[in-house]
Amino acid sequence: APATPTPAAETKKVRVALVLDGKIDDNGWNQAAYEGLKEAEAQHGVEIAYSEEIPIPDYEKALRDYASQGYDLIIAHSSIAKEAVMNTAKDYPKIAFLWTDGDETRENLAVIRPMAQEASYLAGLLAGKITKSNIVGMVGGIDIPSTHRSYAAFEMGLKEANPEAKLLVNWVGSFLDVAAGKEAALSQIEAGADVIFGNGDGQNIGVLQAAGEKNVLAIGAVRDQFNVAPNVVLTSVEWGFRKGIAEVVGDYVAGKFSGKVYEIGLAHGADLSPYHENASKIPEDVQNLIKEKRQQIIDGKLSIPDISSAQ
Amino acid sequence: MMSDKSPSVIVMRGITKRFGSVVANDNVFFTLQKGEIHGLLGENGAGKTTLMNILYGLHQPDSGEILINGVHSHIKSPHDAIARGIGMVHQHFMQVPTFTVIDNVILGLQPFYRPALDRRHARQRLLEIAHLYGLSIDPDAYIWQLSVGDRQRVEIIKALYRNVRILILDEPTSVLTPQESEDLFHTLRRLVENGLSVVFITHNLEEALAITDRITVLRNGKAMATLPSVHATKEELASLMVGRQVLFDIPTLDLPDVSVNEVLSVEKLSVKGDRGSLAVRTVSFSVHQGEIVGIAGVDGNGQSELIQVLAGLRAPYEGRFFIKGREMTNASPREILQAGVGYIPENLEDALIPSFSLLENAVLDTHYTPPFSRNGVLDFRNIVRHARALIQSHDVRVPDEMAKAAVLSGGNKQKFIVARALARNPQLLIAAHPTRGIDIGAEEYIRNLLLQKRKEGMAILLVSTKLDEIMSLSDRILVMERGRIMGEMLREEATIERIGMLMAGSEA
Amino acid sequence: MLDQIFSVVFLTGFLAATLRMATPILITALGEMIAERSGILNLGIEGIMVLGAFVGFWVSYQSGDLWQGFLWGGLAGGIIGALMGIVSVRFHANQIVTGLGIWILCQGLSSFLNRRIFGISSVRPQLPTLPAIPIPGLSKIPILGETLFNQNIIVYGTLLLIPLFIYFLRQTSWGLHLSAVGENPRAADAAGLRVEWIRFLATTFGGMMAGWGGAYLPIAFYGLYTDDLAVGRGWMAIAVVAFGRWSPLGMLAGALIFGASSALQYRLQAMNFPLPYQFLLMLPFLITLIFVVLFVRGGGGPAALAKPYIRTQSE
Amino acid sequence: MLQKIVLWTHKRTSNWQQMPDWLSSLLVILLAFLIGALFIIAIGASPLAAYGALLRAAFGSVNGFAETMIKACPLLLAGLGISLAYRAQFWNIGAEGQIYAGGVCAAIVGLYLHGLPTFAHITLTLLAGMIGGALLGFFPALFKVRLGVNEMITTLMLNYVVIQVVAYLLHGPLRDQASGITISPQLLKSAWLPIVVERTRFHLGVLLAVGLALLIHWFIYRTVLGYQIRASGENRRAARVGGIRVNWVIIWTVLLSSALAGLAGAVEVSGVQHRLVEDFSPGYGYLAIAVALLGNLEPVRVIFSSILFAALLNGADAMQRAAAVPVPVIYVIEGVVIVLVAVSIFRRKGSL
Ligand SMILES: Nc1ncnc2c1ncn2[C@@H]1O[C@H](COP(=O)(O)OP(=O)(O)OP(=O)(O)O)[C@@H](O)[C@H]1O
Ligand SMILES: Nc1ncnc2c1ncn2[C@@H]1O[C@H](COP(=O)(O)OP(=O)(O)OP(=O)(O)O)[C@@H](O)[C@H]1O
Ligand SMILES: [Mg+2]
Ligand SMILES: [Mg+2]
Repeated sequence: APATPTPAAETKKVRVALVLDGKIDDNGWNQAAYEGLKEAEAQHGVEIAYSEEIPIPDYEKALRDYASQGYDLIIAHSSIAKEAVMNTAKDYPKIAFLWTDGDETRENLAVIRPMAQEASYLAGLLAGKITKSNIVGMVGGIDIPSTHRSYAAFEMGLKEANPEAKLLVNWVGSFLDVAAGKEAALSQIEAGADVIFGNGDGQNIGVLQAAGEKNVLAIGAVRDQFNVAPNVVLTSVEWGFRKGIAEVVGDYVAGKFSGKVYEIGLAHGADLSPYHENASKIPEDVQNLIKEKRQQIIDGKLSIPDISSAQ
Repeated sequence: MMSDKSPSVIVMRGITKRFGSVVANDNVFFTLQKGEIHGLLGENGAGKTTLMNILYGLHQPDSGEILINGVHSHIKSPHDAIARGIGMVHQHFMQVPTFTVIDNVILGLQPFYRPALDRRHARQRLLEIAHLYGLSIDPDAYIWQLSVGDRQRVEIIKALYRNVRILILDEPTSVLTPQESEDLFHTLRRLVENGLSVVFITHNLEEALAITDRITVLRNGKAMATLPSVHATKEELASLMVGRQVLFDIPTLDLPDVSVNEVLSVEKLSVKGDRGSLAVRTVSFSVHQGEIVGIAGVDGNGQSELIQVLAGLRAPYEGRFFIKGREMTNASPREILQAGVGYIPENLEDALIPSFSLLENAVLDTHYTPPFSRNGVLDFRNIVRHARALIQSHDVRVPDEMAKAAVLSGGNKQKFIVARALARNPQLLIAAHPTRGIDIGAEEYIRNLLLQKRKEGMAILLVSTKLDEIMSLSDRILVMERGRIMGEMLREEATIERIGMLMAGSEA
Repeated sequence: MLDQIFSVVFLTGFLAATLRMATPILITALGEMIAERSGILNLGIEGIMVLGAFVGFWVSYQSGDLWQGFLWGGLAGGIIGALMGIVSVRFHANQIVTGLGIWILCQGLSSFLNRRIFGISSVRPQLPTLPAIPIPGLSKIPILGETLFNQNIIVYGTLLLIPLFIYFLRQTSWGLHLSAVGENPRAADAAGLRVEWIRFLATTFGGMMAGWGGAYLPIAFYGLYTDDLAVGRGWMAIAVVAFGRWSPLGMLAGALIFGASSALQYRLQAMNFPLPYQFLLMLPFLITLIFVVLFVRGGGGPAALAKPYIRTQSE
Repeated sequence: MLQKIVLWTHKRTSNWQQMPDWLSSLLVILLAFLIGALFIIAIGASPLAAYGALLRAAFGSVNGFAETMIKACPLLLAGLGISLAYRAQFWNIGAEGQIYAGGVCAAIVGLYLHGLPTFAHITLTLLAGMIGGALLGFFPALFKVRLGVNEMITTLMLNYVVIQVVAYLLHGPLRDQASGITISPQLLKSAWLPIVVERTRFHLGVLLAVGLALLIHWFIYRTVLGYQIRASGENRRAARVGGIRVNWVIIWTVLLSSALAGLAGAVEVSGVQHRLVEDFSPGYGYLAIAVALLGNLEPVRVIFSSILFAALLNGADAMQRAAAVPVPVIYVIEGVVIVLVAVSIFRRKGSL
């Protein structure tokens, strides 16, 4: 389409900017996007810039600032900055925008939808099969669509694998509060949970740490969080922002950008992380089950519903 | 008596201190000799407090020098002053209200490296000092529980406990009853016998003549003269202070105008004090139109609580009171003021907003009524006019009406407050210590004014610790002791002895 | 649900969590109380805790010695406290503004240092934390033993500080001077106390305690540093000081109530308590609020709190 | 040793106290930026580029200035409210919560009151915000006056409570069902504050805030209640002696104060966001405390301090994009500037 922005000439480097409402070292959501940006820089040789900790009232200003500086592709990594993204994209039709986890597109505005429900469902299967106490815990950050999606699919997998299993749910109200994550996980462990799913960002470190200390199996999220507690982390539900962002930037550089929805699912990096040293803790048949279901999803034989709204 | 050969323990030479445009001390020369009581006299705002604050390190002089025992001394802070044996009892006490007497006394004494407190030892020493100088005090009482007289004693004990050799007292007697003043003088005499030197600031000329050895008079920041007390006369001092002749006639009172119009009537009123016990016990009395009723008594015998209730500032425990026949027992201060009452509180701090200009302070109790405001908006034209009138008519010494109340000298604050209360033209005036801290000129003026207002029909309830004031102004005198009215008498029946007996608690 | 609440595991875990969460707040609050008693309101302690947490973690990590880290966390806090002291005491700067500035400054500084030193990596460096030291015999008592007598040494130390502070305030001249300076600096000055110096020291000490309160988090419990490790605990400490009406015992109660209601909140969620989780999250603040309204009345704190003292200026 | 340092600053700074005000303030602010420059150099960026970007972003263009002003707007409104409360010695640190309460109430009216003409709808929306803020301020005021409960704790605790309530509303009742994300639907167009300067976000609320500042200046110094607020704060006992109903005055002051903070939230929602989102106030309520105090609680000066803060925040933010100064360094610079500005403004006079 003619209105689709065209990539700059070969000689000029493509400039990509990223606007974040948190810090690039938050261990989760923002860090994943930042790493995606870095990966794009490495893979596609683009020039990058970023702004951190842009509160919602200032989000539009930051986007416009990059737009007026002539950046080619501007990434808004916040689902609630809707006004800011839509207004700016409208006023700068020649510039490409990417809105991660957004809910609306334009010709020059693409959206990444992380299909975390797929990996989360697999994680739920794993938890259901591996729990001995039949009590499984989920500690979430804030109940926003992306975490909720993950939570709902996890519960679905859990119930499917083990109808007896009970799911304890804690939301700590923050994506950053390590302390709160740890306290919440400890309270679930006291209540008998023997597998804990940490569903969020920075606060997950606390969750996994608690599991590590109490020797309770755990599942991480957003990125591969094995390192936080190598003795207990079986796998992590990766959201694939890192790969997803790099992929969109790659499309742009290749002139293939369009205002579409990028569904980042199992095949695009929104996958379960490797089991690392803990593979031995997962029985062969469980591993096979997961492998099987994973393939079914990739092949389109099994579809996991996206339940992203909180009740 | 002192011989002139006594060595000077303090020499202040050429001291000048300015506050903005005000010259508080102007090239002042002042000496204090060993073993003397040196009176410092002067009108309100003459610079007495400022001069002594400089000696105590609270202010730095703009120019001039200080010699202590012949040695040049730079006194940077009270800490320095204390280290050099100087103690000061301030016009406003320097105490921590939430501490006990002992803790206030030992404050700052213990060396840094020995922090553990030995209160037992301190109590013993405190009681010894108190006994030696005839100062009675409860060491374990909290300061906020004490009467002014008690607090004054605490200040003196504090200084003595620090082994001061030089004691400065800023208007110590303005808050004391004659008996308490007498006790204080005994104490001071004992101090000088022990080789201490005392600076004594007062507005009471008789007192000054009686107790001091020498007197220095300040006027407008300048030292007018220093003279031996034996040779001085009241008239001479007064004219040095004021620059004109002052009359000391007690104005003659016409016969009490026994009006039937009762303005204030108090019925079996009981009030709880801050300590929770009854401070006023079933008190009944009345004040009529054109009558001054004086309440005599040692400070702390329930007078404060009584007038606080009458002003609506404290809830009564039992009993009732009426103003012009209307019950006002639980009325708010506003309602009482609006019923035609003027109020001069016993603490000046309770009557002024320090950071407000005099302009704004002038209407503190009337700003919400016409002509000073209309529909909730202040009318500054009228306020300015009013404030200027107050300042001029009562000779309040300030640069202008825009000056902040905080910078006024103690006496000028008091004059301003009295002026404001009278300007309301109240039908009932509740006046606590109206001439406290005021110089002789202004005192005479205020007393005359009260008498004139009485003649015009104002009812006045006068609380004062000055017996002469009570006796010269009141038509009727009530004596309060431990919350009770011990006796009531007409002016003709009153004698110092009789009142004194009642104040001491024995039925006359 | 009730049987869950009264189970031994629940109670033990609940009480232990209460103490664990109360401790850093209490350490910080005790220091802030000293500063406030001298008349200095330091609103920057939230930031100082963060800095203390970072420095504590960093030094422990470099030296491999948790105690060195703890020490330096406090010292870093003390330096910032001293800065607050100089600015507000010597220059009479408004304490509230200065405190807010220091809060922002310390947040930035910690995050700046963290990135410089540890970079932005997906692997957070971690430390072993202080071990719990069971007190022989006592720690075997059911429920209470596990709670009170099986904690790390900083928790014991903080509890021991309470009687120490009470003694300090009531029975030493230092305590007396401190309160005098905060109640009536003019009187304290007239009594020969060095008002500015005492306030400066008290604020420095307050900063140091806040640094320790912050350092507690990585060293005693989390074993790592993130910029948000301390979130909100400094503000809570300020509230706890007022809650306890500037007295150590009252503050202990305040910190425990907050700790307990936080611990309860997590556990109610873990029982799938039927209430939107946002209402459970606000529970600790709501309970604190209710306690304050019901039980903590009157007493506005030191009379000269947050008021600069200028000798030559009449008030 | 420490004592020596303190004595040293004593000596050094006594000359400094003789300097004219403007000169020393300027020097202090320069010093703050110098300290900031050290950090900028340390991360390998250029201080000149960074500070250039700061100034340009804050004042360098119509749009930049407009952005500065719309940021100043909530700071100014909440700052005015705080000024009033602090004048009465009511230590309100609950402006943040009051902003949120105001935002929620404004959003509800802006979302659900259909069929109103623009003027009426905007007025009602802002009014709702004020009522929301005032409601939240009312209880701490009442508890303080009736029971003597410390207002610092109550207002602070309510901040946390309100923010959770907002989170709950955005997850449940107020959530935009059509959208996959936790935001409310857009307010009806009739509830949007009109844009005053074309092609910027400069909305009417900014002018309203400045006008209110002037009005409040008049109110404090020229009206009976203003007089009573100042008197009650400066000397409670004397105010009572003068017949002022201090408790009554404090309650009204706090209502006004928190209504202004609520208005700040309403203006942010109906002027900038046009919907309710979580975190729509990134701590305006706390910054406004500094704004109010740096303006010495004088409404007209609060205008300037709010613009100063907004410029600093905006400009600092732009340094990220123009000079790649990372956010921690920006915080350091902001913190140093706030502390040193406090020093330069208050060093002569006691504050409050
Ligand atoms: N801190 C200050 N700032 C400004 N002016 C002051 C200050 N202290 C005193 N003054 C002014 O200096 C003058 C002298 O005041 P001072 O208090 O020494 O008088 P005083 O002789 O003690 O009067 P009084 O008998 O009323 O106590 C007065 O005009 C007073 O207004
Ligand atoms: N400070 C004031 N300034 C102006 N008008 C006031 C003031 N206080 C009260 N009013 C007016 O008087 C009316 C009565 O007020 P309110 O009922 O609070 O008085 P109150 O009960 O006597 O107060 P309190 O018992 O606290 O002294 C108010 O509605 C108001 O119109
Ligand atoms: Mg005097
Ligand atoms: Mg009433």
